[in-house]
Amino acid sequence: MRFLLDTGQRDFASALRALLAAADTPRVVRDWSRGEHASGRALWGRIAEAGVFGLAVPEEYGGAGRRPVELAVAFVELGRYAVPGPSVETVAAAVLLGERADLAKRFLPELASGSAMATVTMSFARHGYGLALDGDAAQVRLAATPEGLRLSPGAGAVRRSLDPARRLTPLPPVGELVGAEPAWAEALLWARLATAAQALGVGLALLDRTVAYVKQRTQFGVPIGSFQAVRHRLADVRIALEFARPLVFGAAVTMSPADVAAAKLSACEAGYAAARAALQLHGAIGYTAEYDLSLWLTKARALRGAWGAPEECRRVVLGRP
Amino acid sequence: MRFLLDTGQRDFASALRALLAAADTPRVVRDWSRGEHASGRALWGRIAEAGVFGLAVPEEYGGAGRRPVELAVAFVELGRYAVPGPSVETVAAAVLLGERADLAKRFLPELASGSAMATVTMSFARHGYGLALDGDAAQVRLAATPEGLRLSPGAGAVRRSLDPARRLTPLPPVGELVGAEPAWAEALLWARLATAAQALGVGLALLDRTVAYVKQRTQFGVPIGSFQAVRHRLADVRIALEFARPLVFGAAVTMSPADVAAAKLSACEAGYAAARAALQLHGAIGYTAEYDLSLWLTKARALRGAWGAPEECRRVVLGRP
Amino acid sequence: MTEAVDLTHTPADEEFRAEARAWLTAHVPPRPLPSLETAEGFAAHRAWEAELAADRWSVVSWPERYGGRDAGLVRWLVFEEEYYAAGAPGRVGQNGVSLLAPTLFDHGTEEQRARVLPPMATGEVVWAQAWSEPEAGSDLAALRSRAVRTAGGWLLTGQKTWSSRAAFADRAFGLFRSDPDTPGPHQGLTYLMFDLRAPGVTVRPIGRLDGKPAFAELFLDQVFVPDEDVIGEPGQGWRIAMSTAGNERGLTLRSPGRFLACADRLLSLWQEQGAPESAAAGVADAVVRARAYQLFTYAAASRHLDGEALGPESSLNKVFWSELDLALHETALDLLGPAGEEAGSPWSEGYVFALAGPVYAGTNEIQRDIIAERLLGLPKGRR
Amino acid sequence: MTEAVDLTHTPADEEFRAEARAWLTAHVPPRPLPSLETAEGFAAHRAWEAELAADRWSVVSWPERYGGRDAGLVRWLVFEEEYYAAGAPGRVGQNGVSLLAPTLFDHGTEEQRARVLPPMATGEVVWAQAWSEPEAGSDLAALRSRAVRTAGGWLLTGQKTWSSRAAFADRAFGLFRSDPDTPGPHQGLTYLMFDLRAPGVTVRPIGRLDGKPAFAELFLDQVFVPDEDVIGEPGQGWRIAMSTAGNERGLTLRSPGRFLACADRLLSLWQEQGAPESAAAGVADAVVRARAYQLFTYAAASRHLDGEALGPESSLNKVFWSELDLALHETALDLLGPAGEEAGSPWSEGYVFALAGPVYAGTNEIQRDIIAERLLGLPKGRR
Repeated sequence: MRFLLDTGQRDFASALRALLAAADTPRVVRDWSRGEHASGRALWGRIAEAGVFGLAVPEEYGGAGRRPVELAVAFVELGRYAVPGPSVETVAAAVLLGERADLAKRFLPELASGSAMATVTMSFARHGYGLALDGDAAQVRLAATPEGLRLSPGAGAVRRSLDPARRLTPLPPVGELVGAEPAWAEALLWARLATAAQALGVGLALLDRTVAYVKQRTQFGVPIGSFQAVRHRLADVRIALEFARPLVFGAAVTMSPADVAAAKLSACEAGYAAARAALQLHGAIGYTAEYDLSLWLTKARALRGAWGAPEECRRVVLGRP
Repeated sequence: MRFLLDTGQRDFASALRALLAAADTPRVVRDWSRGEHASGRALWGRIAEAGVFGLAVPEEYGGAGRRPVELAVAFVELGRYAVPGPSVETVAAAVLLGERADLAKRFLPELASGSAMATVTMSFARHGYGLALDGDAAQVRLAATPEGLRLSPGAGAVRRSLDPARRLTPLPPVGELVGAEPAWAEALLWARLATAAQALGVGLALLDRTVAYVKQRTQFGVPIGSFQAVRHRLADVRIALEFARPLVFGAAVTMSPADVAAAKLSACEAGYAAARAALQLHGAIGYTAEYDLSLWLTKARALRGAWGAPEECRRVVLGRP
Repeated sequence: MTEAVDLTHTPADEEFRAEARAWLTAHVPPRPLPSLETAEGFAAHRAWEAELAADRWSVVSWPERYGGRDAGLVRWLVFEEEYYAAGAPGRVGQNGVSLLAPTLFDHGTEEQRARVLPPMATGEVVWAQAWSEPEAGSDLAALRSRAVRTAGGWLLTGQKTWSSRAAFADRAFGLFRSDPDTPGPHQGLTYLMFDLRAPGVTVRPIGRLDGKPAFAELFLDQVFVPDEDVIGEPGQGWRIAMSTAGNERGLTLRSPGRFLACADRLLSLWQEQGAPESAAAGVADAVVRARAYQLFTYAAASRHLDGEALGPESSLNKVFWSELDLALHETALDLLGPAGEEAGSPWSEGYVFALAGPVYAGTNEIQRDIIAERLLGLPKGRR
Repeated sequence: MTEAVDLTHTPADEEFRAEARAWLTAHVPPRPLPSLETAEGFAAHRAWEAELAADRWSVVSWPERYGGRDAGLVRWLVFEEEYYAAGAPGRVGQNGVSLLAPTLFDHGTEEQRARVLPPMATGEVVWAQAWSEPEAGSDLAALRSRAVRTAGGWLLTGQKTWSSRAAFADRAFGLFRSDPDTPGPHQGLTYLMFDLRAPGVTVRPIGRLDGKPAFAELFLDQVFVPDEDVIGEPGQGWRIAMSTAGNERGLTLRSPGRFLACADRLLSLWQEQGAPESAAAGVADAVVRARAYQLFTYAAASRHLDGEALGPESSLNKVFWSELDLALHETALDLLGPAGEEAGSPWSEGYVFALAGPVYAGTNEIQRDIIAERLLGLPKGRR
């Protein structure tokens, strides 16, 4: 038993953090939200170069083998910097495509290298995940259905999300059928883990920004961070995040459905609690789109429902169908 | 529309409050908890004299007619002073017995006058209310079952409740069958309303005591009531109680099952929130049996489950079977 | 007048309800209007106000001479229940009707009322509020924008922010520091109305979370305001505004009808989704809280009709409705699962709106401080 | 030693687990012992400690020479998981083992350890803590009980309260003001051990909510304590106690095994009740939180094994486990419906015990203040 990241994993996180801190991600997010993908694709390439999209891809296809712990490490950082794009979906697609050698050979190298993004819908799971994230930007569009795995030739019109950077697209039920029994449960597990890690990163960023804000914002002649109601609310957010973190990394170690569902539930709850506190303590400025906080606030809400709403995760934890 | 107590109702509340404030109810509660019923019976007589136990009894049997609003007024005060004894159950019994003229004539006058206490179990309702409160003290013991209404000749051994003043007794399944189709649903409604009002009174007392305590208790050189965490927690308790109150009186006006269930749910939640805050803000002294606060603390918990646990009340609100 | 507790309405009030319901059934647009936080939607909502006003339904509680029906508080509550149950549009004139109009009734002149209220009732003039400044959010005493005396009026200079509706509205009202030399920060403030299209006014719309310009920054540079647009005595603005703030947080900012209708829609959504037991608690609690809010308001209205002044209870009210509104919408979004994140639905629009509730009209933290001090009598503390 | 993340245990640790499980299966009493807050139950629990100690299971993490097995933190966690999963009795020696022993390991003399620890391990001597005083609850710096120098030792005078276990225990430890003239309230305190049956000690048991004497008031009148029972330097008690308080709130006060076992029992109760969907959320959340607490502790233990000092994280820990414990029991009581109020069941006993969690060992309010100041770096504020 040694439940700590090793040096390599910590270095990986630091390198990714340095890369993202230098990338002015708020600008990239705003471009992406308008459907201008150039800066997002450039950032995507650099993230791929750091090895992120190879973490669910076997070595023979240009990946690093399936490495859920490193994946969790990476997605915490993607969440922390609000990186836009179908990153979770690209991971899920890599898992789906990796099940068949012909598909793996055809698609995985370009996903691992970052030269292609993928998105995916699933109509297996209880609620169904029927809208593809960023279908207008992804080159690979997969629909996993009971009839099989379909390669969609294009995406429908973009629908807006509460998070402007999440562009939701339906995939029309046409296109090449490339597999009979998609590994949707395995892919869902990876999507859920990546989303949990991302939500944790989003929550950490929201807490950091809010702590910084309440130290400098004064009302009634003192920093609002000296009010006990503010201090205690942020302490509770810190507690929620600190106890979601080991669930996320524990789930990455075991990859058991119950652990992954617990991680998704807790990280999204903690991330959302961070968002609610962040908005309340920033006041009106936190409610504005032009202030960067909004990029994380809206994502915290959207991630709650993505790849496993709270009730669905609780069902898995309790081992129910 | 005039949703305010009238002068008579307000005067009734004040008179009852004066009576109870003078009665040293904590001592009575402690006697009662030990099974020493003399002081409790004396208090019961004075409460009956004030008219409380006639509020579910028709005039021809010595009551004031069925008056749910006045009943709610009275039970708020019984809760506020932690009055022990099967008061809710005596009301429920009066409703059950009132359905048949022979039983009404036989029992209601002594219940209204306070010369007898009643207790009751019901095995109709979903969960079942299988233990009679204070069966060792009550002279009238009713069991409403699908087979009919049974008069129990005695009660089983007392089982302790988390609230020492609530002495729970099984009623053996023997005794005179006095009716075929007990009005258990109607009786449950009255029991639930009375319990809701009682829980509201318990919550109000807990808030009052805690506000007084935090004003005088100092730590770190200041009254703890000046800490914002303390102030806000008590503000939230006040909000919960203030919004439970109109539900209780509204339910008394309409007597609709959904309104009564909503009142029970909210009053018990508010009462319990008051108890949790009271214990936390008193610290260790609040956790001791010898400090009077404990008499209300434990009752707030016990009333949550009595005559309609939260989930059962929610089902009624949603109109589910 | 009988004194007995009574939750039923008089036959006359029920007749009023029936009349309102019939009118709404005939007039409420079959599809939701476009969001009132867009230019197109603003125009559509303004037209709706005119339609309401044409049959005297826009300001039922006002005197008839200003376009109302002299309806008392109870009828106002009845109207609001019917209005939201009918799924009628949001009210673009809310700032003026809920905040400015009560101030004019209490502190304005008859000339001001006759001039300002009728076009407010018809939506011809839509009002923005201009309370906050960059350094004065919860702490209104820190206001710095100035009103300087000039011939026949005042010149306003400074910056206001979070001015709701100001992106598309016509006029605004707010507090300005007219005497910088007074001892306390609450003194020397004057309550003024001004034109958003007057020379010297620059309006910079601000997008809320979903990008819609729900409010604006106002830059004021020597904006002339004639004396006739001062409300009450110059220098007395704080006291006057506090009575408005009381109204804002009080009975008439968020009517129970709104939340009852929302709870009904939540119940329907839950049933459409197959009534999952796992969500039953959230739905039941929302239904119960909406009912509690209705009955609390009925009780407050009854006390008001009995001549009691309504005081710091408005702080209880504010915290309760803002948390209820959020809970209603969060429960709905969770029920929708992955589809909950889609923008533009009534639930996600309502959610974005509800998110602001605990912040504006006095943050809920400030309200809890008020409850602790004024209702519980706890020591003031350094917050 | 490999560095990789690993949640499995080594074969040797698994062997240790198997040995513990086998022993517990053979020895755990088939029925719960009477409550340890009664004279009868206290004696039964003391006998159980002797039984554990006979096979060296009472203090597995201690050095062998004091009765332990030199088990590291990981094996301690493993043992605790097995201990609570087996439904074994509560630990009457907890105060001594979790609070006093770590202090003796860090600050005691070898003579003290050799004298005090072995009878602590066997339950022959059960310890009470004596921290609080009537005017010093959360604010330990306000302590007033005095230790006055005398030949060969000290004379203790004053009053202690909320002394847990003291109704039936043998000895106690606490802080006494030995130098009233020091400038700061944290100075001049001395850490002492004393006999609860010494002349001058009066023990007044205090009943907790259910009336059981879970703690006591101690009245001390010139109670003689020999020099050998002073821990560390006289006057340095505050610093020494803070390191104990760190332990109290840290890893070893509430082991994850306890909450994992409790969550398992809750799951079983829920299933016995027909697995009602309406309670599913509460049960699932409790299960998830128990798992989170386990993994959080594993991570902290790993950092500790890596040589990192554990600091104010213990405040995160304290708030989390105390709220989890309460949530577990409240969920169970609600599941039981009207039967939930019956006293004496493991659930209602556990509930009464859990109620104290957010209060003792530093109230959760104090812990949140510590988190805000030391982990978030927020300004100190006037609380």
